Amino acid sequence: MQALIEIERLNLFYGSFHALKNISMDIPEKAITAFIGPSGCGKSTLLRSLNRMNDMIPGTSTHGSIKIAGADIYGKDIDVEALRKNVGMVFQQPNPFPKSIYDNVAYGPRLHGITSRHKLDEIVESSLRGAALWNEVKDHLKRSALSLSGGQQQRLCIARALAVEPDVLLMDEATSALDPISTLKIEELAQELKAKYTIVMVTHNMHQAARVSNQTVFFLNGEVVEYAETEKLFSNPQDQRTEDYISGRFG
Amino acid sequence: MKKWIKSLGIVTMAVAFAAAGVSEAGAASSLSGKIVVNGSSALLPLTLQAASEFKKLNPKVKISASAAGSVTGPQSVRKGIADIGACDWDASTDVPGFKKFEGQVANPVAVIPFAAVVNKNVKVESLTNKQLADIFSGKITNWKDVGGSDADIVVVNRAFGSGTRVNFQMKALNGTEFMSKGDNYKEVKSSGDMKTAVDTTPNAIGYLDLVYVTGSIKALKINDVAPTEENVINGKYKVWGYGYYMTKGEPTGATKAFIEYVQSAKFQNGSLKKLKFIPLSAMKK
Amino acid sequence: MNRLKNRIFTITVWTVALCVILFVFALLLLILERGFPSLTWDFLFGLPSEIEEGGGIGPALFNSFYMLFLSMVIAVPLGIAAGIYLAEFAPDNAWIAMVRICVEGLASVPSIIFGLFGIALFVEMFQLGLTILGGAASLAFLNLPVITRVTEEAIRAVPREWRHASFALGATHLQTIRRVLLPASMSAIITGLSLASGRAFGESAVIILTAGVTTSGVMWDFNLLSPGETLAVHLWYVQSEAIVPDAQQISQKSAAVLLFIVLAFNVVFRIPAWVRDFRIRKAA
Amino acid sequence: MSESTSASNRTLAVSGQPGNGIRIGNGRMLDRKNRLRIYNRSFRIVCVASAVFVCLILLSILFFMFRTGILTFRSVPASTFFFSTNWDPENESYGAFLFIFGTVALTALTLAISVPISLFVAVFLSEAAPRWLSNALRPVLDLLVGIPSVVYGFLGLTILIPLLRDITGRQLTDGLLAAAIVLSIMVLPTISRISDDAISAVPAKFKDASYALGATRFQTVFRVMLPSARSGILYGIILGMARAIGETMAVVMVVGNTPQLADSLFKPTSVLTSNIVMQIPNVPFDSTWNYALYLMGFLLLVISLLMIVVIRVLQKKGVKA
Repeated sequence: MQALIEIERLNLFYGSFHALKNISMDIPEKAITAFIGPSGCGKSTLLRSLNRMNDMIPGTSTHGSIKIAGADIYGKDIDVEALRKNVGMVFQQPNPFPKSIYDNVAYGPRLHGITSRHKLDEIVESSLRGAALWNEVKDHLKRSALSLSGGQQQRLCIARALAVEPDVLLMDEATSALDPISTLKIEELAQELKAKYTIVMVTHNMHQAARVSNQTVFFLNGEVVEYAETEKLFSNPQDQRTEDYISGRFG
Repeated sequence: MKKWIKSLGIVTMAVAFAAAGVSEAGAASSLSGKIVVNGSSALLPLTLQAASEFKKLNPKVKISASAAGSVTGPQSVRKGIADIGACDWDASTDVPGFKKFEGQVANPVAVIPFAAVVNKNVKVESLTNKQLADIFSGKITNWKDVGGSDADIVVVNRAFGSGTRVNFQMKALNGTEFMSKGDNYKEVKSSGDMKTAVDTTPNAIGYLDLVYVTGSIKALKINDVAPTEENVINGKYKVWGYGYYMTKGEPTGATKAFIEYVQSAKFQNGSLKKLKFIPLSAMKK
Repeated sequence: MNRLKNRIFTITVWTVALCVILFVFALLLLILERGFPSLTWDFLFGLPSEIEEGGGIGPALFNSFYMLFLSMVIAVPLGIAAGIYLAEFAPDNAWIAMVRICVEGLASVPSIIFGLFGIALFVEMFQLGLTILGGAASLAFLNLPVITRVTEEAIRAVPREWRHASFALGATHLQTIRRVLLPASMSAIITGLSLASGRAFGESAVIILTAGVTTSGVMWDFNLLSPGETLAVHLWYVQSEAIVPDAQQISQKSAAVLLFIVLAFNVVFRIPAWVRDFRIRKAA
Repeated sequence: MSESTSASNRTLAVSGQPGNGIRIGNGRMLDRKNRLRIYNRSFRIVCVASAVFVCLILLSILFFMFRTGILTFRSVPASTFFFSTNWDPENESYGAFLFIFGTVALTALTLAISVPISLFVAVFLSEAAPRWLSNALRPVLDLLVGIPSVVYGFLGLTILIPLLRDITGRQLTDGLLAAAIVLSIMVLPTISRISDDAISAVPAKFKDASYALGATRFQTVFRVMLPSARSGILYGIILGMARAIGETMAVVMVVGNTPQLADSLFKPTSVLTSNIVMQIPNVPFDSTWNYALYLMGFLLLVISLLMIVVIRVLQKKGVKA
C-alpha cells in the first residue's frame, strides 16, 4: 500500500517536556492505523501533530518533518487552514456546536465559501449519509444538535468532518465516551469510511484496535515501540513491552 | 470682533418688543453664539428659565448650563470653560474661605433671602444671631438652652463651598466658624437634601434659600423678624444676598445680551418673581 | 442530626429568600406605585418648566436614549474588540495580567472621576463646552471596563471543544470567533450590555459635569453639540434644586419612568436568548 | 470524492491550491483565501488597536488622577495624609485616614450583610425553588441593578433612617450602618445572580455523586455545590465589592458626611467617595485641597485593585488546596 503520511525524525516538546522522541513512520492511505499505548505515551500528541492542532498549545515546538501527500505540513508556506480542511478530526468528547444539526454539518463548507443553499443541502445529506446518521435525523435537521444522544452526536461530528471532504480523518479516542452499542456503530462506520479515507485513530481500547485497524502502532513514553500489521502485532509482538501491554500487565 | 456685536442694539429692541409676545420677535434677532453657564446650583432654576425664554427670542444662541457649586462658577470663567459663572456671593471680593477672583466682574441678577429652618417638632420660634452662631458652632447643643424642650439639637449643614453656606455664615452667624464634628452633626449636598434632612429629622436645624421653605418645614424668625419678602425689602430682615453672574471683564456679545435680559424689568418682575427670588430693583430703593 | 440540619437549612433558605423577594417586590412596587398612576403622555413628552406645575420630561427622556445610544455606539465595538483581544490574542504574561486587574479596578472608581476626566478632555482640551457628545463619550469610558471584562469572561467560558472543532475544520481565527465564539457567548455579553446600559441610563454624576443640566429645550434635537440633560440628571436636579411646587411628584414619576425603562431593557435584551433557550428545550 | 489522492495524482492542497473536494475556480479560490487571510489579519489588528485604545483611555484616567493627586504631597507629608484623622482643609489639615478607614469598614460591613443573604438567595434560585419560580425571579433581581442610585439614597433617607431612629432611639442615625444597609440592597442582586449562575453551572454529575453517597441537600450544597462554584461566587463578590467601594450618590445621602472617625455604627462619618463628591464641586481648582481629593480618588482605585489582587490570590490558593 502507498504511504500517504510520512513522518521523519519527529521530536516535539511542550516547553521543556520531551513529548515525542524521534518518531519516524509511514502511514498508508485508505486504511485504518491505530495508535495504542498507556496514558501520556504521546499517541494523542502525534495525532494532533498531523493537523497541527498542537500549534494552539503555547510553548510547543516541533522538529523533524511530517509529509502528507508529499507536502511538508510544517513547511514555510503551509496554509494551516487548508491543511486542517484536508485532515479532518473527531474528538474524544462529542463536540457539536450549539447550533442545529444542519448548521453543524454546513459549518465547514460555509467556512470555505459555499453559500448556495442547494449545494449545502446536497453536502449535508451526503455527509450525514456518510456518517450513517441521515435516516435518524433527516426529518428534524433544524433541531439543536445538543438534543441528540451521545453516539448520535459523535456521528454528527464525523459527518461534520466529512462535509469538507478531507483525505485523512483523525479520530482521537472517538468512542471512549460512548456506550457499547454506539461504539460498535462508530467502528462499523470507520470500516466503511476507510474505502475512501485514510483513517488514523487513537484508542485506549486494545480490543478496538484489534477489531478495526489494519496497522497498529504501540507507543510508550513518547517513543514508538512497535509498528506492525494489527494481526501480527497482537498475535506475535516482537517487543517484550508490547507483549506486556497487550496482555494487560500494565497500562 | 464678531458680527453679532453690531446687532446688540437690535437685540435690546427685540427684548423690549417681546414684552407680551412669544416668538414673533425671535425671528427678528440675528444674535448668535454660544453661552456656557456654570456654577451655583441655587441659581440654576433661574438660569434655566431665563435661558429658555432668551432662546425663544434669539433662536441662534445656544445656552448650556450646568451646576456644581458656587465656586465652580468663577473658576470655570477663569479657566475659560464657561462664559458666565453663577455665584451666590460677589466673587470679585474676598469672602470667608475664598479669595477674590482677579479681573472678574460681578453682575447681580437676583436677591436671595435665606432662612434658618427647623423640623416641625421644634417649639422654638425665634433665635438671635448669637444663639444661631452658638448652635451652628456647637456651643449650644440642647434646645432647652434656647427656650425649647429638652432635646439634643441636630445640626444639618451644607458642604463647604456652598453659596448658601457662605451667605448664611456671613449674614446670620456674623462670620462665626461652623462646627465640623459631633454625633449630632451632618452635612448635605444640596438644598433639596437639606430640606429632606431637616423635614425628616426631629430636632434638626438647618438653613435654606427662602424659596425652598414649603410644606411642613418651619422657618425661624431671626431677632424676632420673620423671613418674608416684605421684611427683606423694608430692610428689617438682614439675612439675604445677591446672586451674581461672574464674567471675565465686562460681558460682551451674546453673554452681555443674556445678562441684560436677566436684569431686564420684564424678567425681573415676571419669571424671576414667580421663581420667588426678589427683583434687584426692589432693593435699590 | 443530619436530617434536622437539613430541615433547618431548607427552611432558612426558603425564609431568607422569600423575605428578600418580598422586600424586592415591595421596593419595586413602592417606586412604581408612587409615580405610575399619575403618568401622562404630556409628562413624558412635554417640555420641563421651572415655574409652573405640570412640567414634562420630554427632552430629558429623549436625551437619555440618544446619549445611551451614542455611548453604546462608542463603547460596544471598542469594548467587545478589546475583550476579544484579551480572551483570544493576548499573550499570557504579567503585563496583560496587570491590564486585566486595572480594567477590573476601574469599574470601582466613582463615576465622578470619569466626569472630571470628561471635563478635562472635552471641555478644557477640545473646548466643546457641555455637550451631548462629551457626555456620551464620558459615559462610554465609564462602561468600557465593564464591557471589556464581560466580553472576555464570556468568550473564555465557551467550551474549548467548540474552538477545537472549528479549527480542526480549517476555520481561521476570525471565522472561529465570528461563527462559534461570539454566538455562543452572546447571551452572556448581552446580559452584561443590558447591565451596562442600565447603569449608563441611571448615571447622573458624569453627565452633570460633562453634558450639563440643560436641554436645548426642544424635542428631537439630534445635534451632537447641544447640551444634554438626561432623565437621571433631571431626577437629581428636581430632587435637589428645583423650585417648582410639584418637584416631589416629578421626581417620583421620573423614578418610575426610569425603572420602567430599565425593566424594558432587561426584557427586550433578553428576548433573543429566551427564544433560543425555549427552542432548544422544546427540541430536547 | 478523494480520487485525487490516487497514486498518479497525489497532491495535498495545503499551499493555496484548490481543495480536492470543494471545487471552485482556481483563481477564485485563491482570491478567497487571500481575502480571508486579510480579514483575519485586519480583524486582529482591529482588536489589538481597540485594546490599546481602551488601555490608553484607562491609563490616561489613571495618569490624570495620579498626576493631580500626587501634587498633594508638595504641601502635605504622606504620613499626615495616610495616618492622621484630622480632616480640616480650611485650616490646612489633610488627614485622610478617617475616610480610608470609613471606606474599608463600610465595604466590610456591606459584604458581611450582603454575602450571606445573597448566597441564600442564590442557593434558593439554583437549588431549592421550583424552576418556574426562579425563572420568574431572576429578571426581577436584575432589575434592581438598574434603579438609579439617587433613588436608593432617597429611599434610605426617607424610610431607612427614620426606621433606624425608631429602633435605636438616637437622634441621628446617619452613619456606617445605614450606608451599609443601603449598599447591601444595591449589591445583593449582583452577588446573588452571579453566584446563582455559578452554582447552576456546576455539572449535575457532582451533585448526583453527592446524593448517591447519601448526602443530604444541606451537605451537598455546602460540601459540593458551593466549593465547586467558588470561583464564580468570588467573581460576584468582587463585582459587588467594587460597586460598594465606588458607590457615591446613595452613600452621600445616608452616611452623614462628617469628617470624623466612625467609632460607632451610628456616628455620622464620611468615606472616600462621599467626601470626594461632597467637596470636589466646591473647592478651588489649583489648591492642595483639590489635589487631596484627586489623591483620594486614586487611593480608592488602589484599594479596590489591592482587594482584587488579594481575592485573586486567595482564589488560586483555594483551587490548589
